[in-house]
Amino acid sequence: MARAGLQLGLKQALGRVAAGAPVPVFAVAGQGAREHVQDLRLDGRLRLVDSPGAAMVLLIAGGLPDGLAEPLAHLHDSLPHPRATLWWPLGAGPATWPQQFVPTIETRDGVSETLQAIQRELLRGQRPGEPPILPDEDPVPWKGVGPYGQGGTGMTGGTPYGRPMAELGADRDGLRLDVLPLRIGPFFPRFPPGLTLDLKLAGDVIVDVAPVESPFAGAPPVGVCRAGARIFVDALSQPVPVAGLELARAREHLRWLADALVAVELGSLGSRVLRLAAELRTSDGDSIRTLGRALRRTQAIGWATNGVGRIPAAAVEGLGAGPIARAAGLPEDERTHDPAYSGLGFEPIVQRDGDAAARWRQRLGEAAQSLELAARAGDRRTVPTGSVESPRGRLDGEGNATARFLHLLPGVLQGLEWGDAVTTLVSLDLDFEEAVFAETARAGAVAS
Amino acid sequence: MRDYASPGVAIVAVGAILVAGVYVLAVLDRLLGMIVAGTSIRLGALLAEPVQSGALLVLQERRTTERPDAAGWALAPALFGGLAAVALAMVPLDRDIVAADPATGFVVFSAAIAMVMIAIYLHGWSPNSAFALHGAYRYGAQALSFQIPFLLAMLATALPAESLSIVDIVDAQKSVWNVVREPAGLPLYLVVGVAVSFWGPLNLPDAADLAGGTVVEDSGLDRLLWKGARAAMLVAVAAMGAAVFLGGWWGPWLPGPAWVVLKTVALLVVLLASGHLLARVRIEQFVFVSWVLLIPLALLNVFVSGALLL
Amino acid sequence: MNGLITDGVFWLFAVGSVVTAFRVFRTDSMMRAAFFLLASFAGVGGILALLGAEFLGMVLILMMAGEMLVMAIVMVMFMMNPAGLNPMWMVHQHRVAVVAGAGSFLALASLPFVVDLPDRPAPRPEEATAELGTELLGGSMLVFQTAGVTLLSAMIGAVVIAHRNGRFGEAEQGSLEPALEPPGEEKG
Amino acid sequence: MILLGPLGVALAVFVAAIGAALFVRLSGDLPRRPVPTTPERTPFAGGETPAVHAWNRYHARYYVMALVFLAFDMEMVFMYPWAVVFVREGGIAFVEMGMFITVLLLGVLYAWRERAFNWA
Repeated sequence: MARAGLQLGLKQALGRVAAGAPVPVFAVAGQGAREHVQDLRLDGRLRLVDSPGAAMVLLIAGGLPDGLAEPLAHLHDSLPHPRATLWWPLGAGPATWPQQFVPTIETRDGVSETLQAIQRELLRGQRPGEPPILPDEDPVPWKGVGPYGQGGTGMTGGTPYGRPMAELGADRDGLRLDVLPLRIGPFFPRFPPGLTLDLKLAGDVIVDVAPVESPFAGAPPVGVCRAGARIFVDALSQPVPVAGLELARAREHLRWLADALVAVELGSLGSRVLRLAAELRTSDGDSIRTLGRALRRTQAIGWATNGVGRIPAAAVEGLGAGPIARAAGLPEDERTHDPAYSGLGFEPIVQRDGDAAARWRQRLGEAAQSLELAARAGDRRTVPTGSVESPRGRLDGEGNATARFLHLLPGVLQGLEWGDAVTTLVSLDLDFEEAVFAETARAGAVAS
Repeated sequence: MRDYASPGVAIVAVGAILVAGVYVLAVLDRLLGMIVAGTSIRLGALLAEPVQSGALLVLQERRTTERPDAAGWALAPALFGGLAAVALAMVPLDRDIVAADPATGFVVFSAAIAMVMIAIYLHGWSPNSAFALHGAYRYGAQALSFQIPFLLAMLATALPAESLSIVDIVDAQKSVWNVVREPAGLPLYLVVGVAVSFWGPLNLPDAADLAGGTVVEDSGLDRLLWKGARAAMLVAVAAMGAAVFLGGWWGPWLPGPAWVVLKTVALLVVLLASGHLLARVRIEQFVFVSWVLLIPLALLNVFVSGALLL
Repeated sequence: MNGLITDGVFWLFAVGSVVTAFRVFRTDSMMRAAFFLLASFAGVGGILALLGAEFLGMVLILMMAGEMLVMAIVMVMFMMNPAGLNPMWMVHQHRVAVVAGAGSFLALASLPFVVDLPDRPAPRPEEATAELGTELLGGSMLVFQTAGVTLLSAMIGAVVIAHRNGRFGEAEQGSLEPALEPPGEEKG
Repeated sequence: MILLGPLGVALAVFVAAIGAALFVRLSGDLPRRPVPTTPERTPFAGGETPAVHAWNRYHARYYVMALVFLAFDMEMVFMYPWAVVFVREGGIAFVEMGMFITVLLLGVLYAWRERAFNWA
C-alpha cells in the first residue's frame, strides 16, 4: 500500500517536471500542410521526431485522401502509452477525417499551445491515453501451429509468430542469400508525404524497387493547396507577378534544403535555412551564397552527396524534370518560352554531373538566380501558356515532374545502399500535391 | 599493487560523474545546436530541458515488437552503459584520485570500446525490425573499421610511459603532452571517438535515413537508457582523450581534477560541434577511408612518435 | 574474507563460462549462440585475470569482442533460420560430439595432476606484460616475423577465398566449376 | 576485493552499472500493464506493416573486410607488449616492429587493390 502510494507520488512529481518538456510529435503532413509542419521545427516548445516510438502526440495536419486511414491507424497504435492524436485541419473539411479516430481533438488557438496542453494533461493523468484503434488480431493466425505452437514448421516453413521468413534470391555478388521484401511509406519521415515504395533488399542494398501508386496522386484534392505551391498552380490559368513567382521558387528551394539537411544529420543548420526561407527577400542573394559556402564546408555538398544517385541527361531528356534535368546538363526550362522573362536576361543554370551533389548545387544556384530575377522583374506578369516551370519542373494540366519521373525511380535506386538511396530520393524533391491541384485547376478552367 | 578506490566509493563516484557528464553533454549539445541554428538562447529552458525530457521518457511506457529478442533488447542499453562506466572508471582525476588503475588499464579501456560494438549490434538485432537491423549492420562495418585505428592511435601514448596503466601514461606527460609528441594522435582519436559513440557525421547506426536506426522501436525507458548510455560513452571517450593526449591533471595554477574536467569539456565541445557542422558520412566511404587512410596514418603516427623517443 | 570473495568471483566466472558455453549449443538463434560464446570467453578472460595474467585476460576479451561479432555476422549470413524463429537442433553428429567433448575435457582436466607445476608466486601484472614483450622481442626476431607472415597469409587467403569482384573481374570468369564427372564446364 | 585489486573495482563498477540500468528498466514496468495488441507491436515502416520477419540471412556487404579485420586484429596482441618494452629495447624493437607492420600493410594494400573494402 505504501509502495503504491510512493509510486503514485513519484509519478506525479515526474509528471510535473516532464510537463514542461518539448512535446515529442510525430507529424503527418497531408495536403496543404507541408510548410506548416516544417515550420514546427523552429518551435522550441515541441520536437518533431522520426518514429512513432519516440512520440507522445500524433499530429495529423491538413487533408488526407482516402486510403490512408489504415496506415494512419497503424501509426497511431505504434505510439507508446500515454498517447493522443491532434488534428490540425488547415482548411480541410471534416469529411476527410478518418472515422476511426473519433473522438479527436481539434486545434483551438495555436497548435503548439494545444500540443503542450495535451502533453500536460496526459502526464498529469487528467486525460486518458488513447486506446488502440485497430482490433487485436494477428495478420495470420499462427498460435498453436507447429511443434512449439509458434506457427512454423521445419527450419524456415510456416508463419512463425505470425509472419513468414524472407526467402533466398539472386544478387550481384553471386551469393544466394535472403532478399527482404519491405514496403515503406507513406509516412516515412524522409520520403515525401504519400510516397510508398515496394522494396526488395539484399542486405542494405536495394535489388528491386517499385513505387506504389500514391493515394495523394490521382484523387481529387481534399484540402487547400499549400501556400508554397499555390502561385505556380495559379500561374497555369492566370497571369501572376514574375517577382512573386520567383520569390516563391527560391523559398521552395530553401524549404527543400531544410528537409534535405535533416536527412544528412544537419538539423540545426536546417533550422537556420528554414528561418531564412520564411523571411526571404529579394535582397537575400548574399545569404544564399554564404549558405552555399557553408554547405560545402559541412560536406553536405561533398562527401555526403558526391557521386550519389547519378542520373544521366539522356534518361530525363524531354521529361520536363526541372532541376533534376538541369543538374544533368540539360537546359530545359519552361521559363525560356515565357515572353515575360525575355527582357530579364534569363538563362537556365546547368550543372554537369547529374548526381545528388549537382542537384543540391543546382537548387542553390536557382534560388540565388530567382532572387535576382525577382529584383529585376518589376511589375511584370507571366503569360499563361498552359504550362509553368515549378520548382520541381514542368507543371501542366496533365501533372507535374514527379508524376512523369516516377517510372524512372526503380532504375535510379536499384543497386544503391539504403543510405545512398535516401540521399538520392531526398535530392529529387518529389511532390505529389502540386499535380493534384494542377489537374483541378485545369478541370476548373475547362468547366468555366 | 596499483591505485584504486574501494568498490563502494568507486561505484558511487563513477555513477555521479556519469550522470553529471551526461547532463552537461545534453546541455552543451543543445547549446551548440541553438548557436548553429541561430535561435535565441534562454538559459533557464536550456538547463531544464534535459531533465524534463528525461522525466517524460520515464513516464512513457516501453514498446515492444511482434517477436523481439526480449532479453537482448533489455541487455543492450545496460551493457552499453556498463561499458561506458568501466571506461570512465579508468580515467584518473589526479595522480591518486582514480576509481581503478589496473596495470593494463589501457587494455581494459580498449576492451570496453570493443565490447560496445556487441552492445550496439545486439540493440539493433533485438527488435526484429528492418531499420534497426540495418543500423546494427552498419555499426558492424563501422566498428570493424575504426577498431584498429583507435587502438593504434591510443597505443602511441603508451610508448613514452613504458606502461599500459593510464596513471603512468598521464604521469609521463609532465613536461610534454602527448598531443605534441604524436602529431596525428589526437585528430585520429577524435575521429574514432565520434565513431565509437556514433555522433554527428558518424551517426550511421541511429541515422536519420533509418528513422532512428537501432533506436527506432524504442520508447520510454528503453530510449532514455540508450541515449544516456551513448552520451556516457562520449563523455568517457572525451575524458580518456583528455587524460592520454592532453596531459590529464597536469597544468598550472588550478588543481589537477579541475584541469581534467576543463580538458574533458573542451574535447566534448569539439566532438559535439562536429555533429552540428559536418554532414553524415556514407558508410562505404567510411570503411574505405578507415582502411586505406586512417590505418596507415595511425601506424605512421606510432612510428614517428617511436622514432622521436629514441 | 578476501579469499572468500576471490573464490566467489572465480566460481562465478568458471560456472558462468561453462553454462554459457553449454547454452551456445542449446539456443536456436545464431546471434545468441555467438554472444553466449563471447560471454564464455569473457569468463575465461576473467579467470586469467584472477590468475595474475591480467594482460592476457583483457586482451582475450578485447579480441573476442571483434571476433564474435564477425562470427555472428557470418553465421547470420549463411545459416537457415538465423534467428531461430523455428526451433532447431544446433548439434550434428551428436554421439561423436559427446564422446569427443568428454574425452578432451578429461584429457585437459588431468593435466594439473600429471604435470609438475612450478611453485613460485606469479609476477605482478605490469611485470608480466613487460616480460611478455621481452620474450616476444628479445633474442630472436623469429617469433615476431613468423607471426607477421602468418597474419599476412591469413589476410591474403581470406581475400582470395571470399572475395568475388577483384581487380581482374569476377572470380568465376574462366574458372572451372567442380563437376560430378570430369571435365567440368567452363563458366562465365 | 582487496585481492582482486583495481580490476576487481572495475568489475564492480561494470556489474553495478548494468544492474542499475536493468533495475530502472524493470521498475518502469510496474505496475503491470495490459499486454499490447498486435497492431501496437508493429515494427515501424512508415505506416505499412511488414510482410515478413526482418531477421533474415543478411547480406553484410563488408564480409571480406570483416575477415581481413580478424587477421589485423591479432596484430594488436603483439603491439601491446611491444609498446611497454619499446623504450627499454630501443632500436631493435623499432626495427622489428617496422618489419612486422610493413608485412601487415602489404596485406592491407593487397586487399585494397582487390577492392575488398568496397561493398560487395
